[in-house]
Amino acid sequence: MSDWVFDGLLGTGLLLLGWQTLISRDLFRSIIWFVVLGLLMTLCWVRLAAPDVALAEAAIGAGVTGALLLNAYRALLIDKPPRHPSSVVARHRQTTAWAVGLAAFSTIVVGGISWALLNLPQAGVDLGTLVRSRLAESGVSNVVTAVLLNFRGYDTLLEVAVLLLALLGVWTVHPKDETFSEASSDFAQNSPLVGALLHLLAPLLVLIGAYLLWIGAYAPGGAFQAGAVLAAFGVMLYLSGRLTPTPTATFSLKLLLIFGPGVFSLIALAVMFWGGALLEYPKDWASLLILAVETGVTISIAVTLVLLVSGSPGLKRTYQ
Amino acid sequence: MSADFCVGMAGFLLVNLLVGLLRIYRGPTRADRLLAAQLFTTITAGVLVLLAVGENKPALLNVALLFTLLAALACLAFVRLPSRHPEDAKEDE
Amino acid sequence: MNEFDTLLSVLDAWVSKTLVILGGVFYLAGTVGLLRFPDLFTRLHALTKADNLGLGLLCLGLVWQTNSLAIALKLLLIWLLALMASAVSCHLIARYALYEQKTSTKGQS
Amino acid sequence: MTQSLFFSLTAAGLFGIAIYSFLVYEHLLRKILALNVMGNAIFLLLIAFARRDSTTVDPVPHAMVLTGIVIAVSATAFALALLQRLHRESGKTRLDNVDDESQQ
Repeated sequence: MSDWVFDGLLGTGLLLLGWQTLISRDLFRSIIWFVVLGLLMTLCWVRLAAPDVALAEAAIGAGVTGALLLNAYRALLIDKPPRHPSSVVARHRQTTAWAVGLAAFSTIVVGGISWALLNLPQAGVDLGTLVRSRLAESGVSNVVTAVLLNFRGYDTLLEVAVLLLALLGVWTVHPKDETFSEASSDFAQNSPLVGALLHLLAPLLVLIGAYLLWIGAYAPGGAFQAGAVLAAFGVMLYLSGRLTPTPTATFSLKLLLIFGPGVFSLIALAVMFWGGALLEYPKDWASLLILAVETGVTISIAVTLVLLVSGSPGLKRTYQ
Repeated sequence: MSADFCVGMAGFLLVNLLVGLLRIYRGPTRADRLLAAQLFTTITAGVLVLLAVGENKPALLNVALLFTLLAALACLAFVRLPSRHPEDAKEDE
Repeated sequence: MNEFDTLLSVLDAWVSKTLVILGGVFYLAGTVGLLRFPDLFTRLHALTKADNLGLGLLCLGLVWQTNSLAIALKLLLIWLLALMASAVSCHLIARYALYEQKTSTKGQS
Repeated sequence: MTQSLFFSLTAAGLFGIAIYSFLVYEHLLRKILALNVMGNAIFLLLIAFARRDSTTVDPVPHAMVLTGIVIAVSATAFALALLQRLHRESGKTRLDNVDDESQQ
């Protein structure tokens, strides 16, 4: 009974927040609604027995995405102070006739999807059972990690590459001038409390990142979650002015960026010498190789995400 | 403690969150809206803790831990916004 | 002896239930505060005091129930971190709002 | 109705809202937000599917969504960088020929 009440509230809340995110009056409100939507999404993952996803959403949805959006909003505000607020209020929309038509279209889309969902045939292939029956061969006992890094390792390898590609894209288009050296907020930079908080959080976050990486083998956790946690800390350092953007990347930073994809591809190719196919880990070595790949990927994901938020080629430590 | 009790309490906290959304709707200032969002992080952490114990899934405690660890992040991003812009004056009715 | 044990376990369950419900009451107080207080600075109380006490009582109630030291420590850590995070957030929001107020009154006069 | 079906239908509703506002609003940041909500709806659908059989959970969609979340955040970062560059170069936040300043 209480399960149903909880799920019902959650579903209603999702729709309400989705609606408010997309139609509210100015963009700041939209962003705040979106951040709260992320909180409810995390609860959904929990209810649907997906703790791995919940961990990633907690770190990325609540941490990195919010910072990204607020940063972009800030850039729109200060970049060229708008003479009238349209560039941040922004409710320009198509004419009413169009809007009505599009609303009808969206209703049809929702109706179609719902109809399909209600008349869904039984699944033809049961991948879950397949994964569980071969779990012993994967080298880890957490099914999600087994899928990510062993059975579908190819996807993950390409995903890490996509992440790097996105960063290259950001580097190419991000406005290249004074924004890089411009100071962050005085509030966060001068506040003694922020410094104290960061000092306390630093060891804890590194510890929890390593912990999530390690338990990924047998419990919810893994490279993405660990990388996201470390990235969130980097973003905090950047937002409070402890890390400042630089116009060029140092060699060691570039090394960190390609460390994950590099280790991953090297291992993927190296196993071919043992007679396997690409990414086919030898059974006895599987758990060790997966841990090595995960460590590399964690480091690269963390650094890449921080740079995606700052948008700059490099970051340097500034001492207070 | 029974699972039903824990999920029920979690539902009660969720109602608190949903009612509190009214503050984001009303504002009036941007700081009010952010404040409400911050409050919801604490509520979500409470819900997660209850579900972790109620459904006996210790992994959820890690999720709650992440939320509390990163709670200050949105605030740090917020205080970087320029403090006053034309729209704000219009908005603060 | 046996009866004493059952009595204790019943008492245990009641203590932790009471703590959790009390936590819920403080959460409710936080929400009421968020909605009913007249301005931002009073609403900060809801963030830093009521809800954190709610979370603290909740964690305490659940610690009472668990046998695992790891879980108990994690619950306490969650509460401590929530306290620190909300203290810092509150401080930042208040400073930002004060600054905003000062600049806007200067602009008007 | 099962829990899985309930969340699938919620996801369908969320998707509908997102596709409507994606098409209707012209501001690019709004479009980016709409895309993110749409992405969340699809993730929700996948995870709800993974629970169709309420006794077991299919880990493959979970792995897909995990990858998807990271890809979504990097794509969002790229889109936002494009938007900032557009705004810097032209002062515009929309993809049309009308100037932001001239039209209310």
